[in-house]
Amino acid sequence: MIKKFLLTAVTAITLMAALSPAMVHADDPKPDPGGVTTGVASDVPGFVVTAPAELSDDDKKDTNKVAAYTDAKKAFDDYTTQSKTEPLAVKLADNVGHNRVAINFMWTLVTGFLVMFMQAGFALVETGLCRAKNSSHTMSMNFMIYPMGMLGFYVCGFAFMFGGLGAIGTMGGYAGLNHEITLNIAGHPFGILGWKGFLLQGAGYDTAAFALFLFQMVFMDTTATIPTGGAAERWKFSAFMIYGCFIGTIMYPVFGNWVWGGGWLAQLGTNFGLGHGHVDFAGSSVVHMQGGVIALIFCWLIGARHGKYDKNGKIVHPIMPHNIPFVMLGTFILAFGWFGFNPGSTLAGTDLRIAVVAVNTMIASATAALATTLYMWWFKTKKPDPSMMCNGMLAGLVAITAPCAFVSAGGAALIGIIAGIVVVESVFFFDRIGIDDAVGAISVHGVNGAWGCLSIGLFADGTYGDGWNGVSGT
Amino acid sequence: MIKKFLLTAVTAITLMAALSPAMVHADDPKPDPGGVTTGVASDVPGFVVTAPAELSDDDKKDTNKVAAYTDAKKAFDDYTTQSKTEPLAVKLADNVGHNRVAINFMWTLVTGFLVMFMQAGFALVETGLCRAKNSSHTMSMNFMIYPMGMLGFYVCGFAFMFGGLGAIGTMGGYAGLNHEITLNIAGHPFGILGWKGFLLQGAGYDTAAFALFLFQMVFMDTTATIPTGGAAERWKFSAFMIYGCFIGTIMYPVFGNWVWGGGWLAQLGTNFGLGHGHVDFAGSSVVHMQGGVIALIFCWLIGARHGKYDKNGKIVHPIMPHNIPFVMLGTFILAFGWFGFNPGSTLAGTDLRIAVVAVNTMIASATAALATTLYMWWFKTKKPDPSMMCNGMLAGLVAITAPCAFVSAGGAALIGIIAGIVVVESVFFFDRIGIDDAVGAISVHGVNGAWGCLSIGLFADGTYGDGWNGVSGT
Amino acid sequence: MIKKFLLTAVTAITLMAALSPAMVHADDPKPDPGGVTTGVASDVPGFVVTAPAELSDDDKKDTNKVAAYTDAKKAFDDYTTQSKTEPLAVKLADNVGHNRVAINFMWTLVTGFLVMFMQAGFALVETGLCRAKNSSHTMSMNFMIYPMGMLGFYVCGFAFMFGGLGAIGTMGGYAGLNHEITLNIAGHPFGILGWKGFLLQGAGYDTAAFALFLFQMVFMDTTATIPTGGAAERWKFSAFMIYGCFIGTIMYPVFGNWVWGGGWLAQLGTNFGLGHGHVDFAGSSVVHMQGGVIALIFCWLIGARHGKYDKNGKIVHPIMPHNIPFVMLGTFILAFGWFGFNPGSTLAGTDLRIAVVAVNTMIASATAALATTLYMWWFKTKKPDPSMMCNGMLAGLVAITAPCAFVSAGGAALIGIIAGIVVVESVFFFDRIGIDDAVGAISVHGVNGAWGCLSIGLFADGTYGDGWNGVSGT
Amino acid sequence: MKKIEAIIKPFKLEEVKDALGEIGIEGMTVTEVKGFGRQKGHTEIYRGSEYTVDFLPKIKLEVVLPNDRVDAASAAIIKAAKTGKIGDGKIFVTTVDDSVRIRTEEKGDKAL
Amino acid sequence: MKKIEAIIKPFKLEEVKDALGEIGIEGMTVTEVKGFGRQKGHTEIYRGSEYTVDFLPKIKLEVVLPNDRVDAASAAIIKAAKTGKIGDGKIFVTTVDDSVRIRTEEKGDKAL
Amino acid sequence: MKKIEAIIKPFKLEEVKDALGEIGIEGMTVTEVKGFGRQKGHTEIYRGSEYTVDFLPKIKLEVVLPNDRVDAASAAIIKAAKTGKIGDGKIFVTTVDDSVRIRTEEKGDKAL
Ligand SMILES: Nc1ncnc2c1ncn2[C@@H]1O[C@H](COP(=O)(O)OP(=O)(O)O)[C@@H](O)[C@H]1O
Ligand SMILES: Nc1ncnc2c1ncn2[C@@H]1O[C@H](COP(=O)(O)OP(=O)(O)O)[C@@H](O)[C@H]1O
Ligand SMILES: Nc1ncnc2c1ncn2[C@@H]1O[C@H](COP(=O)(O)OP(=O)(O)O)[C@@H](O)[C@H]1O
Repeated sequence: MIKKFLLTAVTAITLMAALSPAMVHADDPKPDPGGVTTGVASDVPGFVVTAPAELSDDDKKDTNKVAAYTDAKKAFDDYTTQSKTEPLAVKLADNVGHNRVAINFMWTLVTGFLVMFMQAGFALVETGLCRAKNSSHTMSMNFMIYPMGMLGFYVCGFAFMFGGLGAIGTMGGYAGLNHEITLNIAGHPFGILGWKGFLLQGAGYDTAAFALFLFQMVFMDTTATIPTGGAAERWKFSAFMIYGCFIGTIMYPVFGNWVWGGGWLAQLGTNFGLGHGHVDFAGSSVVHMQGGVIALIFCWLIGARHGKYDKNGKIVHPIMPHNIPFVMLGTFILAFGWFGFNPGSTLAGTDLRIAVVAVNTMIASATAALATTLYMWWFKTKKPDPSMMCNGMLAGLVAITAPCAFVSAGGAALIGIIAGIVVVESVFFFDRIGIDDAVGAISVHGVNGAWGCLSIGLFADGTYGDGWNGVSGT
Repeated sequence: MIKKFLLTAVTAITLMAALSPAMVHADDPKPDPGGVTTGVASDVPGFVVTAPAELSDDDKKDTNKVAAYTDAKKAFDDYTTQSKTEPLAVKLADNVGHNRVAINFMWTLVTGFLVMFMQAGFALVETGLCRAKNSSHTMSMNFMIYPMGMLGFYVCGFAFMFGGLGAIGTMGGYAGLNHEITLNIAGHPFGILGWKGFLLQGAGYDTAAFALFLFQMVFMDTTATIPTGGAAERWKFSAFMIYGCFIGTIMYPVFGNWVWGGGWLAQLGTNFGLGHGHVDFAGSSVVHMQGGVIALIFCWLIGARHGKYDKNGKIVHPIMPHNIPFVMLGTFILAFGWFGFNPGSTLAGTDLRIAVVAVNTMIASATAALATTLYMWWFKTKKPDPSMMCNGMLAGLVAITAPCAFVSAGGAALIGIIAGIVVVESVFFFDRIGIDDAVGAISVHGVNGAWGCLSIGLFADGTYGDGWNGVSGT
Repeated sequence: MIKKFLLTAVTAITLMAALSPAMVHADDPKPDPGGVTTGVASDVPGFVVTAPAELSDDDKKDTNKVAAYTDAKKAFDDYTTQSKTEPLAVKLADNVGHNRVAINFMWTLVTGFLVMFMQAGFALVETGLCRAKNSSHTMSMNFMIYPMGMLGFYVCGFAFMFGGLGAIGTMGGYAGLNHEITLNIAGHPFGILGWKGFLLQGAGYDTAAFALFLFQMVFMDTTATIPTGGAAERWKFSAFMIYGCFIGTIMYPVFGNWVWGGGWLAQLGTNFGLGHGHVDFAGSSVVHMQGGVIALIFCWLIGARHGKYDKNGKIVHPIMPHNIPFVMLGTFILAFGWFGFNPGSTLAGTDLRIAVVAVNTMIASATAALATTLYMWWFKTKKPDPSMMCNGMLAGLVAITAPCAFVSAGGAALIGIIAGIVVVESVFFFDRIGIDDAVGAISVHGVNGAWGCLSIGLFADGTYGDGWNGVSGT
Repeated sequence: MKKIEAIIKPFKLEEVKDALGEIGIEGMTVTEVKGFGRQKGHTEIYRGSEYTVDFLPKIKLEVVLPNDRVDAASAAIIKAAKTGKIGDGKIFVTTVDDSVRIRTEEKGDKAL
Repeated sequence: MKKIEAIIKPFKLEEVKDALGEIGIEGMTVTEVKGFGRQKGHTEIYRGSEYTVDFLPKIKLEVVLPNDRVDAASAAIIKAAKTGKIGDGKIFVTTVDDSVRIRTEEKGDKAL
Repeated sequence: MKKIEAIIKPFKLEEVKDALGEIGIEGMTVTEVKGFGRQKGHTEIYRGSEYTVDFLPKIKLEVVLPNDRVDAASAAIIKAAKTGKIGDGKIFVTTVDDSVRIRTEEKGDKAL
């Protein structure tokens, strides 16, 4: 009983905090909850020319700094005079900027909706691959992880992950989320955790921050859903609810901050000259590898399902899927959602590379599915295996997630083929060593997530990615 | 047999009317079916300065009216001279306006598509919660309500509801739908019914009017589908077809006109100074409460399903759902579609508040689902109940529909929690008093629709909504 | 065994080719893989005035040609001087152009995603209408056709179909795909096949080309999936895989090139003055009729399923659907995807006719579904037949696909009614003559595809379509 | 010992079970079967072609009980299962040589 | 009275029903069962691990009829159900002490 | 010839089949049934209203075998199927007058 009162008390307090309008420090950039001031002339790339920062005394000694300063100054003055003679153009620029930001908002939101729909895909794949008697349990786990993960992310996960993100470039440049806890080790800043925007209040109550919240939240939920597949059919519902509280609050946001929130993994490039640091366009590592690893640990800890292995670890009864149409409908929904997952990660409809990203995602999924089917059919079990076809397509999608914006269609095709073969070997491997993964989550998300990260280095063709993680050059 | 000839005759006449190109009165604004003239410079907010209306003689005596007139006149003259010196800017403004209107069109259409997909969600939830032997019947009812409702709305429903809407602000300002039948009671105009745009002809044959038609039609279909859930498993198909004819033609449009079509409920603010009048951002009252009430009446009239209650009204055999995965897939599709339902109601992709609306919708659905699950688990039946989890999430979505644009994330969370608990109590209440609601439609849509309307007053935080229903101030 | 080595060798070579960065001929327009240079001032309709082409000597004799030239020259000079005085406006125009192209990109991609999702719809409809024992087989066929078709299209299908397309007008005007193999018969050019952009390399590696690839690829997959429905339950999986290799590489692209790729069917208008030549807005003929005819041939060749007909061809056991909810969920997904199919074919979010196209699609699907239901109910079998309701709605959707942009709402309604009745008669007809079509694919897609093409001539109301296939006037 | 095999209409199962409960018979085994008899199936139409549904869902109830209880039991079943419309079903009585309760290995009447 | 219990291959049901119909036997009860016998199951492979499917779907047909009709009925069943391949099934004949038609409470042969 | 009808708990089927296999009994027929006996069902709650689930899933195993094999077979079944908890099930032995193997029309014990 105490457990209940404890929890009702905690909820009451958080809600009090949620409702009280936290104030915004004077010097912080003003958030725009009504969406009225976001999207102005400064969002029009290359239009507004800002005055250059004043040179400090010793800067003045450096001739090329001085030359750069004068050029910038002259450009600024020309712009100011010209904008006086073209008041209508300047007024129009605000609307052009607003249109551009509106396009980026719409792209981020629509792709965010698509990624949210992937929850239904995961639920169907997992339920289809398990036994009928557990279909309610598996569906309910997949159903509840969505609200649980979201609320964890809403209360503190978002603040931890993006508290110190800085300006949200593509959506009006709002820079209110500017507080990152950083350790100084050997003279280099190591970003550990963000610390702003709790309960989406104060600095968090801004349309751009909300759009970012929606997009990043559905990414977090993808990670949260993967382990429910791996460890399906043997997870007590109450234990699952506890897991649900931690994935959204701590587990995902901390690692997420390091890679996407400006944390030390992203700073590797600027700190130690390691190229762009840890590059992950749409989350092979942050989302899928993390989900796969969590699934691995759960499957290992909980152990295999009764009846699958005999005493000495040989598979006696493979546990059969109860509904192949569910599995394939789920995979189609995931492939459909993935069009939101990868292209959406530009957070910008105006970045026309989205077309290349979408096609790369599609091609990799196709070559992976075909590779898995043929590999199983000809080399492994002499028969096409419907469930492996789905695992193959998902493996391709996971693998292309990190490199999708940096590779050409040919690269994407090759990444898919290798992913398709890797997933088959790894499913067999985990089965052999006795780790009972109900849906192949460890192989599809974990192993192929890793392969996705590796493949960036191998296949990036330099047509995109300039200035990634603050390092110029592709 | 006569019934058949009668109906074929009626269809023939309507089709004759549908094909004959109705003429447009000379003084009416010209519709733009080809989408060529919609979206011009005047759609760029704050760019074109129009000449102020000439002052009438007695106006001229009022000094500040005169002052206002002269300022406006001066601004207009400056604009005209300046536009001569900046012809390119003015030419560009047309395109910026067209881009802005295109963004709004795309947002309205894409969100409209998402809301249309909710039909599949409703069908799955209702079929899953009913018995297998009735799955074909329930699915077919949900399937046929979509075309029936649409055709009713196409023939006359749209004209009744939006005949007198006036200018469609966000999509090119087309104001051809300008005929509202108004009663003058005690000096105040009471809008009762629109009377223009029948069969989407004449003034109705305009791209903006078509976009509005699509969006409002899928809203009407949501209302039409709710009663098929409530009164499932005991509704003769032919009787259902008759209901289908009336929901789209009369029942929904009349009430819809009063709230959204500029009818007397919207005019309460301007007429009697009651704030903004009846405010309902995305339709808690218009869509959900109406659907819930119709479901209540049907369940009451038709009575309970055999075997559920014994003579003295005690539940003997609760009728069990036959397919929980269907119910949860359906709920996910509804949550996915709801991202079109609420954010879409801005009819404008350029209104950046859509991000806040989307996140509020998500948060309310999460807190409601969690509140229902924990409330059932700890206080009511000591066990998590999958079907109630879905009802909880849907209750949260319904409740947030009206206040979604006016509240902060904290407010949305609280609205969700209360909705989650209210839905449980009301399901139990209706079961106790003998009204057999197969899917909990009355509790989810009716009761929570009402709660949604109430919550606007309680939680609105004034960051949005200026000038709603023609009343300034938030 | 040789079969395997053969294939692994072929894949290795194609991948080598795919990876090697094909060079682009100097004089060809430069592709823009990074999406940086696409979308500039020239994309703002009516803004940039280009210098007129120099008159050849004999042109100079033609007075009106000379007059036209001087006007164009004057306009060009005015524009050049004016753009010097309005540098900011000109700079802004680049961004306005980029916004416009970004809107078109986003529309093409989002509608492309919706069409991709139709694969799940087809899979569900076909699996639901067949027997449970074949559900895995039917789903797997529908699942694998997506990757197989895509890879065929990627390797050479796209190059054959759009190799000679010329400028992609709405998405930045990239004109790199400019090589069409043309036969000169009786002085008129007959476009037969495109020959550029193999493996999306060289001239193909451009964001606009990739966006076009995605959109056209999912169209091709729709054609590829139709025969798997018609000839379901009797198609050996390996034979199906071979079919999969040819549909994407040869069968679809060749016919597609003739209609949409600038081939001879499209040139009928310019060559022989036959109006606009073969007009097909969204693919009633290219996609659906082709799919239906392939399904007809397969059903005919393979013959009927055992037990359905007795010796003398009378239907003894109609093979019953095993899952009506699947069929209806699939039809809803198809109707949802169709909103991407028709409105998407404008390849331009800025073409506001998309609202009219979407509503026409919806209305036709509604009237068709209703017409089929009532026709079956009253005149044919005296009972509403769930599977025919779905076939009715799909028939309406297929029929409206070609005329959707050229007709008014009334026209769409009528096209739908006729489609609804035609589909019933044709299902009965094919059953009678002994062609066993498992899902009614021949009637829905083949017969109604043809009716869609015919209906353009009958119902086009001239509000749209100026300049189609290079012929002015609607 | 005797075994009563009753073929009844599915919606009657509840009533028959209660009727047997009232005369102290607690154990029975139930199987879903398809019956074919004078109660003809009905013809259905699917997409224009007719087909007959001739096997109707029925429930087979098997109760093993001591000889002296047979008449009481079959009377109870008949009273509960009878609707007077065709297709109410049949009762067959067969002899059981021996019976064993697996849990306790008790034999004969004690095993029921 | 005698009861014939025939275990046959599922796709033979239609033919056996017609064969019995021709010799005037209208009533029968059918159950879906799983058979295990000399016709071995087959091994399947799912994601790389093998498993045997040893229970094969069969149909159990029960017909109660007067003693003099038994031989004719079993001959008809055999003729219709025989494919000559292993797993065709079995026919068992047992004695039925009494039978009652629930609708009319007729007893004995009249009840069939 | 005799027929053993054993009602057992579903998850015991594998063990019982192996046990019979060990004493050379290869052929059997299995049916999914619902049992009702001293092992009471349990009450469930759905959306606040309670209902009892009283029929429990069981498996009915039918083996026809020569008279001299009956005791060995039932002993084997009991040993494999016994859990000691209530609801382990029953074994009923009935006489079979005749049996025929459809494939070869062999009669009597040879047909088993
Ligand atoms: N000879 C029989 N042997 C076994 N079962 C029978 C026999 N005759 C009828 N049945 C079963 O009894 C059910 C009812 O019998 P039927 O002849 O249709 O109605 P009634 O017994 O009321 O005349 C049938 O559906 C069938 O399952
Ligand atoms: N001893 C038995 N008791 C009951 N059913 C049996 C017995 N032997 C076989 N059967 C049933 O008969 C079916 C066919 O028998 P099987 O031995 O496989 O082939 P055949 O009878 O042609 O040799 C089995 O699948 C099983 O259902
Ligand atoms: N008299 C009976 N006739 C037929 N089947 C019976 C009879 N009694 C019990 N059974 C079957 O045996 C199963 C177990 O019997 P039950 O009384 O529950 O436990 P136990 O036999 O261990 O006391 C029941 O579920 C039912 O299927």
